[in-house]
Amino acid sequence: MILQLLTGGVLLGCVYGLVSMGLSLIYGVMGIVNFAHGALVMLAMYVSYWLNTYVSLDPVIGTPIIALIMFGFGMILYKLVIKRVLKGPFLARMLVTFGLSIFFINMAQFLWSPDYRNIQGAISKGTFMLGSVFIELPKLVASVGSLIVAALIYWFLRKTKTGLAIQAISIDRSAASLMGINLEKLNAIAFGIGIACAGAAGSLLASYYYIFPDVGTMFGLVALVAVALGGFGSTEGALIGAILIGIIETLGGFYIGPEYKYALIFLSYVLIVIVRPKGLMGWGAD
Amino acid sequence: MANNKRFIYTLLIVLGIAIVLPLVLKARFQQHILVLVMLYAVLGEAWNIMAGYAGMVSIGQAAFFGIGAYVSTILFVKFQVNPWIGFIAAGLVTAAFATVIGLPFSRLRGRYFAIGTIALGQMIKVVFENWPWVGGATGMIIDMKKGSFWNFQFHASKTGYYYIALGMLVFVVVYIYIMERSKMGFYFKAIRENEDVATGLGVNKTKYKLLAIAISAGITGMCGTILAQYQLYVEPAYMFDHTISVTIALIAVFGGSGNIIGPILGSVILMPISELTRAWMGSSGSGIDLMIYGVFIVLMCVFEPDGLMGIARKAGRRLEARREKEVAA
Amino acid sequence: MKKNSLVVRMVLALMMVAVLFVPMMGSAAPATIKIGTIYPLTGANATTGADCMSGVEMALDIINNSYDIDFPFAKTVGIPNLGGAKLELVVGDSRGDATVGMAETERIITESKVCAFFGGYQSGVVKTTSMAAERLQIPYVLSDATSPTLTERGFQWFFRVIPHDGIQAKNALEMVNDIEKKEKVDLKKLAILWENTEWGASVAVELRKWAAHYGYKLVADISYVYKATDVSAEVLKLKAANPDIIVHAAYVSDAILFTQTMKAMKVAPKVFIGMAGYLDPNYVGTVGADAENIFVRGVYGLDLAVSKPYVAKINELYKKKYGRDMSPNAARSFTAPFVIADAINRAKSTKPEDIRKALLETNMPASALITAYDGVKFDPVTHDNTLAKSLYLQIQGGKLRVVWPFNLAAVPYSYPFAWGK
Amino acid sequence: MSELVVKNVTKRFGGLTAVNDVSFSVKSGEILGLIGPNGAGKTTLFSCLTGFHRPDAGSVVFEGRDIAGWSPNNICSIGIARTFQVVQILQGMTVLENVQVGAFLRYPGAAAARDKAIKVLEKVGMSKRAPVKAVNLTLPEKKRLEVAMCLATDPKVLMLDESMAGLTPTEIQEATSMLRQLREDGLALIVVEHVMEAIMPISDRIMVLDSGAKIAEGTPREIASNERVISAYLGDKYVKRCKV
Repeated sequence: MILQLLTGGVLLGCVYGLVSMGLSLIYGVMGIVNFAHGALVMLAMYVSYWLNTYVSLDPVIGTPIIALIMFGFGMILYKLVIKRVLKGPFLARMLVTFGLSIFFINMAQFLWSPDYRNIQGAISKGTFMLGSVFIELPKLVASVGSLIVAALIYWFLRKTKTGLAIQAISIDRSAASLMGINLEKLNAIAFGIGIACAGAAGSLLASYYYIFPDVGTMFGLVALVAVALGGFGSTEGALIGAILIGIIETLGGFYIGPEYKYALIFLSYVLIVIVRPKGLMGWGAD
Repeated sequence: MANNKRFIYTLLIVLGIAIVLPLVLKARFQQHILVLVMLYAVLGEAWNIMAGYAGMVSIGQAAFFGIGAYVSTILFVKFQVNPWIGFIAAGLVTAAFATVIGLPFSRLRGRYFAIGTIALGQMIKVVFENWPWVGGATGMIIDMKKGSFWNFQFHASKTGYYYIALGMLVFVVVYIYIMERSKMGFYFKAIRENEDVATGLGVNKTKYKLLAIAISAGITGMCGTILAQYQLYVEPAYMFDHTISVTIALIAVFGGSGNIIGPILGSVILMPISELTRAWMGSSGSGIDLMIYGVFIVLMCVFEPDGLMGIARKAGRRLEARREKEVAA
Repeated sequence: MKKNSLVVRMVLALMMVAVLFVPMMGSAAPATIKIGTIYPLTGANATTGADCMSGVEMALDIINNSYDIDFPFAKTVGIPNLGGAKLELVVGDSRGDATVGMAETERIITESKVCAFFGGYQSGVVKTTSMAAERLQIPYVLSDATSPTLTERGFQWFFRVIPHDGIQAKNALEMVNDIEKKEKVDLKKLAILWENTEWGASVAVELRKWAAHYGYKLVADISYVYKATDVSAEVLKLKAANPDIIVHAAYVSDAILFTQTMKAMKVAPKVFIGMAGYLDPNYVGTVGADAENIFVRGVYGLDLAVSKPYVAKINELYKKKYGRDMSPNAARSFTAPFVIADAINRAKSTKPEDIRKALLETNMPASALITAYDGVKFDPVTHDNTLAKSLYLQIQGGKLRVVWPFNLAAVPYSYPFAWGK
Repeated sequence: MSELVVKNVTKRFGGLTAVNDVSFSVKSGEILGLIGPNGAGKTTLFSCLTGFHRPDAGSVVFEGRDIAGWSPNNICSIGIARTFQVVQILQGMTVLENVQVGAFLRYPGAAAARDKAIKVLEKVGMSKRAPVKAVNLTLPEKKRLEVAMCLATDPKVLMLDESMAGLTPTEIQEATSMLRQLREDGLALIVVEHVMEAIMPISDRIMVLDSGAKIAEGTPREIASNERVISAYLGDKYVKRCKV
């Protein structure tokens, strides 16, 4: 049983991690805590749903396409809104994403009605046994996706010129701009990538999870805690934080009681952050 | 000093309007909006003490709000204690709770604190949901009594609740006005601006952070009692709702935080918009009302990040410039 | 000097608010009989709210227009005893929130001067909406929320048509008992699974009570957080308990998630009973074949048409309008406007007090209802419907078929429960 | 007459010993210059003395009490104040308000604190800037404001961390005369400075840190001719300049 729980926890954690990494990247580069991340995951789920309905694109196979679409959307969002608040005070930066979240959720309701939808017959359906452990295929696929995304981000940040420049900004903005780095463009790209991660997450989630306007809220909240737990600005930290949360959720849910599982997640966040005020792998200013 | 006087006169005029308002707007829904405006103005001010002045941004005020609501309700339902005593007790218990919780929380900074408060709100909610003595998820119903000031219940008209909330607001505004000019206010702001500098200048940051949290929580808890008495029903899902926490922060920031007028302005504008758009468009179930609300917040953050007070200040400067021109001419 | 602008700003702000208030000032003279209702039209339960609303709209259509159906108010236009005055519906959105629900109810009652109120759907919301009606002394007819606490408050103006959770829980275990007898099996291990909300908690209380009464062993008593992102811990717990019977009280989003996770983890009880969310057309639509053979608590099923021919006709009308069969949720909500219309018709008045008196004397026969109740007659003290009764349906071929009580069953139930491929 | 006596203070960060067994003392009416190359541990030493770091070993005795490990605010309230190497002020508040925060320590009443703050601003020559938001000041002004904030707490010991960096020669003149004035007022001053022209003439004694350890202490003249100091830190050009 414990093995089953751990497996389930890690898989779930990877799914959360997928949502969290984009959030963490965005924070690391532009210091914005994106409370609209859950709503963007929801939008990606709808995009995935419509692509599946109209052009029979499987959500798993379509993940890169949806990530690309969301990348574009992220760039537009950056140009229209985020760019304008970057220089604003901390609170405005924080609340603008609350506003966006309220807007997106209700826009989805307005455009697509509150009905639940799900994608029938995605290629990753069903379960299989690995020894005595059940593994849900869609979650496994999402987890693998999550690891691929983590690897891509790692590669991008460390091996590409743009990625290195983005890292430079997240360490020291003013120095980076002195070095002739085009902040504007890089911010837009980084935000786009963050949202693309939300896109990938949404698409993989859509392969097994039902879709409705409010679906992203809880994912967004858990992801936020995962990012804070891992330490703001560290994508690896976000993934580790998310996996930790997944394990706490399944183990705690089983041994202590499902009604307490979210409370346990939040409690462990508070305990960890009190001991390590910058999260597990965090650095930089508050 | 003349400015101060003018400021106080302005406040008195506004207070006068506020006192007369429910006599003009008599419809029940209008009065409902008025009650909410007042209640959220107080909640916004309470948030302001903690976040606007002392720099600890909370998105978990619902924890304090709900605890306050439950304290008075438990006292009334289980021990038949008059809600007015419950009202005071709510403030005290919530403040005490906040002090205990604040001790570890005061170590957290910036967004780690903010997310910590989100976590706190969710945890407290779960505790109450699973606490059979207070009705668990089913909540508690407050028996309807004869509507009177003494019973803290008003049925024929909502003006009673309105004036209680208004009274709270006056109290809180006067308190903040004095605080702003006193050692406590300066120390709060110093902590907000730079904790290291503050402690280097002899500010006991833990003590003052706890003070800010406790005062803010106490006021928020008392507001919880008002809402509990208003709807005569408490349930964890509503009293500890994350939306309450978000709305409180939105109102204060929308109006302009770290400022005595900001949260009031925010509540005066935002609450009617939220309630009226729902009344006009909500029955379609399309979500248009909340879309408008969302757009409003985004626009405000984008174009006037300092909130309504930012606009007011700019307009003031422009006015001043024009007057100077006139004088010159 | 800059403070000076404050005065200007303040006045402007106040003016802005005043402007917002203006359109609410006037209210039209009542040419029709206005009745108010409220449902969660946005938020997590919006889909169910919309489903309920379509039932309500159907009811109003039948009352206000003339149709050749053998059903009260169908052949006539409007309320006969009031010269054919039509009912006009004023709708509010509770957002699934108690405070909003109360405010909307009050607004509708005072602004639109409705003479009666109904609806609500979620028990937690109905607690405050009914409170608002009680304060304003407007009759409130509830036909879709089941928490027993609602009628324990001794309200004067509040009436409930639907059986409360106590009766429904009792019926669930009675059905299991009947199945055991018929199949000659012995099912002992009961698991109850409930969302930790006002409604879920009260279902759990009633189920525990009746489980003890009927001698079932409670092997799992699991509550979970509403709108969960993942329920594997809950389902594993369920699996560890290995129950014969599972009763699940959930709204639709969790019903979907649990069904999928239980199937994935191969948790298969002999009898699987679902409540509330399982009735939602979205549920079957989303999980498809996985819903097969789940028993669902309900008060209505299309199969009732066998004994009540008008059920089929009303469903036809409904289908023409909404393109799908009437769901049990829609049918529940459909009932309240008729109870109100009946009371207004007998009272020959739209005064709230007269309607209240008429409601107390309500005695509607089973033939005036599309639901399975034996009629509508309110208990003089609690105002619960003494003739209320619940049905059990089973999802067969994607449709909800009436299978219990056996005398009303349209098709035989299928036993034991098993997951499809 | 009070004296700050530091004995064997050591501070380690992981494997790095930032302050290594440093002892010294400073008393009222005395200016102690503290010099050393970058990374010598000067700022860390300040932080150990003012409570921002807890020393791993050693004692810091002031007026008969060992204050090592006390919190910064308590150390401030017994009369030890410091400025920061990277200027630290309350950016969003006005100059007057900044100083008032310091003044509240000894004058809890609002009016008294305000009077005190105005007096201190006069003393440091910033009265005219009182209503300006601190964020809008020039860097030298910010440094001066920081000193004013410390002075408002009526310190007996004042530690200045590179307060004269970036000042013009005239401004250095003003600053040094202010420091002399403070010495006459009876304060004990510990001054970290890179600007040798400023620190050499005003210091009564100079202490030199290198790699966390004290390598020399003496009058400016002695230090200027100390071989070890020259090789460790000063270099030839400074030696020539200082040999007056």
